[in-house]
Amino acid sequence: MFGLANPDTFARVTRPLIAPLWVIAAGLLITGAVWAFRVPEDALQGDTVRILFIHVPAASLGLAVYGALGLSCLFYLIFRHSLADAAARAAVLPGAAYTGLALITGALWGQPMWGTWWVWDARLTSMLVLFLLYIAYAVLRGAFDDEGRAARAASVLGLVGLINLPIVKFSVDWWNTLHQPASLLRAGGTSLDPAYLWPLLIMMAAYFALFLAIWLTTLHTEIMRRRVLAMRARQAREDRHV
Amino acid sequence: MDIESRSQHGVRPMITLSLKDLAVRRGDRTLFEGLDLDVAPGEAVSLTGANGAGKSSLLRVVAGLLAPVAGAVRFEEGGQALEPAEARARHLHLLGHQDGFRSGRTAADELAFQVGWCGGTVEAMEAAVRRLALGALLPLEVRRLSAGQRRRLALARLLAAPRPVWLLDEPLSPLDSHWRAEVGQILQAHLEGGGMVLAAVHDPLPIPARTCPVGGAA
Amino acid sequence: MDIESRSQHGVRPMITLSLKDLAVRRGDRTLFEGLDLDVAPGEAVSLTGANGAGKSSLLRVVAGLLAPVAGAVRFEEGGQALEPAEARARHLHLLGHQDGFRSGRTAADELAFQVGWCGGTVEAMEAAVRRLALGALLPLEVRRLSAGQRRRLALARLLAAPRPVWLLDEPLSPLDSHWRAEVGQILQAHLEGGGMVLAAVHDPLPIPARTCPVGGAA
Amino acid sequence: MNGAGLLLRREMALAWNGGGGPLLACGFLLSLAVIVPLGAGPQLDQLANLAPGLVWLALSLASLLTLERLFERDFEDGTLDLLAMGPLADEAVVGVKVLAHWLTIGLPLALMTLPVGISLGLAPDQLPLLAVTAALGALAFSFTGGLGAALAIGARKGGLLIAVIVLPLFLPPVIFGAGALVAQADGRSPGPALALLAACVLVAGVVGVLAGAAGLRGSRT
Amino acid sequence: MNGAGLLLRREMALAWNGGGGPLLACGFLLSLAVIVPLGAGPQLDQLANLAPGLVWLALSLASLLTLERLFERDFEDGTLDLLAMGPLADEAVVGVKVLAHWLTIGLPLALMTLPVGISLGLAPDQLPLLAVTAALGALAFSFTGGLGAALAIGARKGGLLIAVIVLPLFLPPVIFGAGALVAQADGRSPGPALALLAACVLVAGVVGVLAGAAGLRGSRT
Ligand code: HEM
Ligand SMILES: Nc1ncnc2c1ncn2[C@@H]1O[C@H](COP(=O)(O)OP(=O)(O)OP(=O)(O)O)[C@@H](O)[C@H]1O
Ligand SMILES: Nc1ncnc2c1ncn2[C@@H]1O[C@H](COP(=O)(O)OP(=O)(O)OP(=O)(O)O)[C@@H](O)[C@H]1O
Ligand SMILES: [Mg+2]
Ligand SMILES: [Mg+2]
Repeated sequence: MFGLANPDTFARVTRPLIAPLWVIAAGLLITGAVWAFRVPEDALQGDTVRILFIHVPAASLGLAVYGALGLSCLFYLIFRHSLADAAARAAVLPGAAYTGLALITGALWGQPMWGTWWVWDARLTSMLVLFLLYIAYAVLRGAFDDEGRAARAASVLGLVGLINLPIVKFSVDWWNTLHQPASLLRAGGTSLDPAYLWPLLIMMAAYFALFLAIWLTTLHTEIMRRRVLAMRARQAREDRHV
Repeated sequence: MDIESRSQHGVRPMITLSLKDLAVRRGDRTLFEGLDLDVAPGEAVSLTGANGAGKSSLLRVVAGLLAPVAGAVRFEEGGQALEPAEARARHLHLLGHQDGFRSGRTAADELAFQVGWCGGTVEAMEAAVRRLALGALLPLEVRRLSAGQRRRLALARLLAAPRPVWLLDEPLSPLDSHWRAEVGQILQAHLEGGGMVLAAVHDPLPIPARTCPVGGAA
Repeated sequence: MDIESRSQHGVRPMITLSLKDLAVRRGDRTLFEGLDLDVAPGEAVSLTGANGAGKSSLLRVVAGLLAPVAGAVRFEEGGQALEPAEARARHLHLLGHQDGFRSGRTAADELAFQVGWCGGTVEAMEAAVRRLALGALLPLEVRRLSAGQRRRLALARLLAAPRPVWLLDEPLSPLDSHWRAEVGQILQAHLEGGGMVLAAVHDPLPIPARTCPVGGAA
Repeated sequence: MNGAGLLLRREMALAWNGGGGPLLACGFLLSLAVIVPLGAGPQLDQLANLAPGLVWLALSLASLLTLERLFERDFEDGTLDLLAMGPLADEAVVGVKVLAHWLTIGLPLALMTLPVGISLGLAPDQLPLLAVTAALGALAFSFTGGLGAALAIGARKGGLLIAVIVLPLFLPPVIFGAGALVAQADGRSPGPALALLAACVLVAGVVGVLAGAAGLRGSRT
Repeated sequence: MNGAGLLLRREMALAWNGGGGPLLACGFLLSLAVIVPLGAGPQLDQLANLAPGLVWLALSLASLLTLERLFERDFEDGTLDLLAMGPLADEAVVGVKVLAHWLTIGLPLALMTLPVGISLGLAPDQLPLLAVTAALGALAFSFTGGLGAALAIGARKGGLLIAVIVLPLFLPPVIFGAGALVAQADGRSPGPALALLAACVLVAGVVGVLAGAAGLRGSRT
């Protein structure tokens, strides 16, 4: 496990995974999307039920990716390992995109279902907070010209943001809100109709694979960039010595 | 000075300081590497070197305000290593270019805060004010003080809150010849009380001091 | 240097400066009275005096940033008196402790603004950067510069925007010995080009200079 | 006086004599009380629905506006170095500075919400709740603000950065604070919202102090 | 580049990179656009009556908040001395700094009033008038704010002083600016109010620059 903390080992082990991941993500996305269009209309929700297949995986992955970001930050703060910082940074874009997608599709769904785009209840607010936290992390990470300082400050914020995750997750149980309570992942097994469950699970897997593909690709680019910088620095030192 | 009175307004704890194989980096430049230095009670060391060599950075490292990339700073009291945070909070004074005075407040307010913060007593502060002839300046806003007056105000903290290790960044440069001599005497008295002085300088100190060259050229 | 090339990157207008019966007061204290001083092109004057004597204040009076309570500052160009505001805007450089650099901006940005504001050209600025070996420092934020590096950055303005009268407040104190000598040469060249230097100092300037004692003791 | 007392006194003196922050912030709140009803004209009673949200919005902004300088000046003039060499740990330094901010800005602002509430047509029996929640909320704002200001020390675009960091953390107290008032107005118990607000304050306190101290340490480079 | 251009560029760069003032101020305005209608809920049409007053209040506050430091930093770090030794007279220095403030803060804020106006339910045909009056008003605010900031240089309680000096001067533009919108909404001609607003800008410009320069000169002691 800790062998992977070496950037070179990490690059070597994960390199072969990247291309397959992109292919898997694309395949799952297409399968899931086609399937989602062929499920029967819901008795209550009609056609809008199809938003489910975009909304739920986006929301779940938005949360999960922040978890990965927060843990990377923790890892960075403990071990001061720059790979952890890079991992956190690489999670921002997909995470924020998923969260933003969940917010938008949720609002679109809310209009027909609840008669309003938005309410300030616990689930929706905490999800908005999650989105803003992604942005805050990214802005803070870019706000210093000293890399170490930027990484440290941003990691502290990323870690602080972890508090928000259980709030988003359990907001529907702790407070009565307009939002649907958990039906998929809950004590006592799922309560979702299998007709919806399977395409949903496939979409989940697709979003997850897509995230992994983006994450690893970004990390690899970053490792390469650092190698080039290090090489240039070495070159400059040697030039000075001769 | 007998030990009794020294514990009152002098420097009691006999601290030694040792820097081992220190390397300091700023941005992507290593300022210096492999710096070793031991300072015993009663010793003064002048840090010399070109502009940008890393003298001020070294003082910040010793003060624990900047982390070295290699090596360590050790404080010992009676053979026993002190916690760095403890040493910083109780045994060090750092006097840099940025003296922490808020320019819009009066010298009296600022000095009282600094002395109190560093654990000095009101009596010691009054003695320091007399020693450094600051009386007439106390009601002025700090921004109105001349460069030398402001430096004297900053030095008053060191006198009023006795701590053994003084880290000074070009302490004498804005002072006139009279006050250079006076501050020289103050430094001398500090050393005689078992204190230590580590000073980044471009001109020699007016007291006997070892020289420690820092870094290469800028 | 012939007159042609001097007009390009040297000091052209032959300005003389005379202070007549000057009295300066700060707060309710008169710092000095009856100060007379004439400075001709090519002359350097060191202002000496105790801390708080009024050297920095005198420089501000000459720069027109502080009004004297009595007496006058006169600039003459070819026997003709110049408007004080005109002289200030075109013929003077003041380099004080507060150098007008914003600590969070890069040295390059700040220097470019200061030089442009004082009427210097980009080429002259580049020459000044080379002369003062600032190239590697330009991308850094000003707050990261060492004390001596920052002073060199401030001096670059004087080189890049040629003006005859240089008012300097302790210009050499943060510089190392190498740069003290270099800046001495720069001052010398400025004088040879018909410029004038009025410098408040505690240590003698590295160029031949008349001494003008200011005020009494603090 | 001990270190904490000294620092608290200094911070409060600086707040009052330095930037005029408290009065500016209060004036900001008060002007809301004057101008919004003027604009509303005769429909003042409908304004009351807006009142909780408006007051809380104004309160959070007023707190935010005074935060930029919480550490920045100290960083620039070397005070942070001095503070590091004194008796208090970084956590305590952050705590005391935040407390001073609350005492000089938060509490006056909380008081100021009363006239604002009245002029926005809030029912008089809501005012005690408004005062309590505002005081609590301002404390949460000060803590989170301290966190943001400490993390942003020495950064480019300091003020904006603090706003971006702090915005997500400001949302929960605003929601619960306004929520308590709305609940009371609707005849429900404000208790749950109040409890959540208190929880926000607690979490903000712990996290703000710890993360703020980490920010302080990080600024030493 | 000439002196005025240089100074303008520097001021604008500082505004954008230094404090993040513009974005903070715009965010402040925008948050109003988001939160007030949310709070109002279904009574959105009644909100339209409030809209002119609210928008102008927000505009004036957002301008004021960014003014405190217009000269203070320059004073402290010696930039004002440098500025005095350059090609521009004090009046021009004040004028350029105020102009930069308007360009970096006033104009973006004026633009920002459009979404705010829309979300507050202002009629779409009022938007052009809103944009024009807001831009004019922001200019008046910048001038009066510059005056206050210059007079307060180096004074203790600087911010407070500025607010006290400047707040009453902020009122006329607010009244005429909101008045123009109200007049248009009522089917009357906004012309007179607009003319008065323009007069305010002119007076603020002349007085602001002259008194501001006097403030600069006064700071040199
Ligand atoms: C902007 C508004 C909305 C936001 C921010 C939002 C956010 C979320 C979040 C965070 C989850 C949890 C995902 C997880 O636990 O892994 C979720 C799940 C879900 N949302 Fe939404 N949502 C919104 C609107 C809606 C609407 C309008 C509906 C439909 C009426 C809806 C239906 C669902 C469903 C069915 C789930 C899955 C619950 C489960 O099985 O655990 N959401 N949403
Ligand atoms: N973030 C940074 N990136 C790059 N270089 C930096 C950074 N911070 C500081 N430096 C450089 O590190 C060096 C620090 O110098 P320091 O202030 O310790 O020098 P010094 O020996 O005290 O010089 P002086 O005699 O001029 O005071 C300078 O060359 C400075 O430019
Ligand atoms: N508003 C004021 N009220 C009273 N005294 C003042 C005021 N402003 C300045 N002073 C005093 O005027 C004197 C100004 O000194 P100035 O800075 O000119 O001295 P200097 O000769 O440059 O000294 P140094 O060698 O220390 O730089 C100082 O004694 C200062 O305390
Ligand atoms: Mg130094
Ligand atoms: Mg002086």
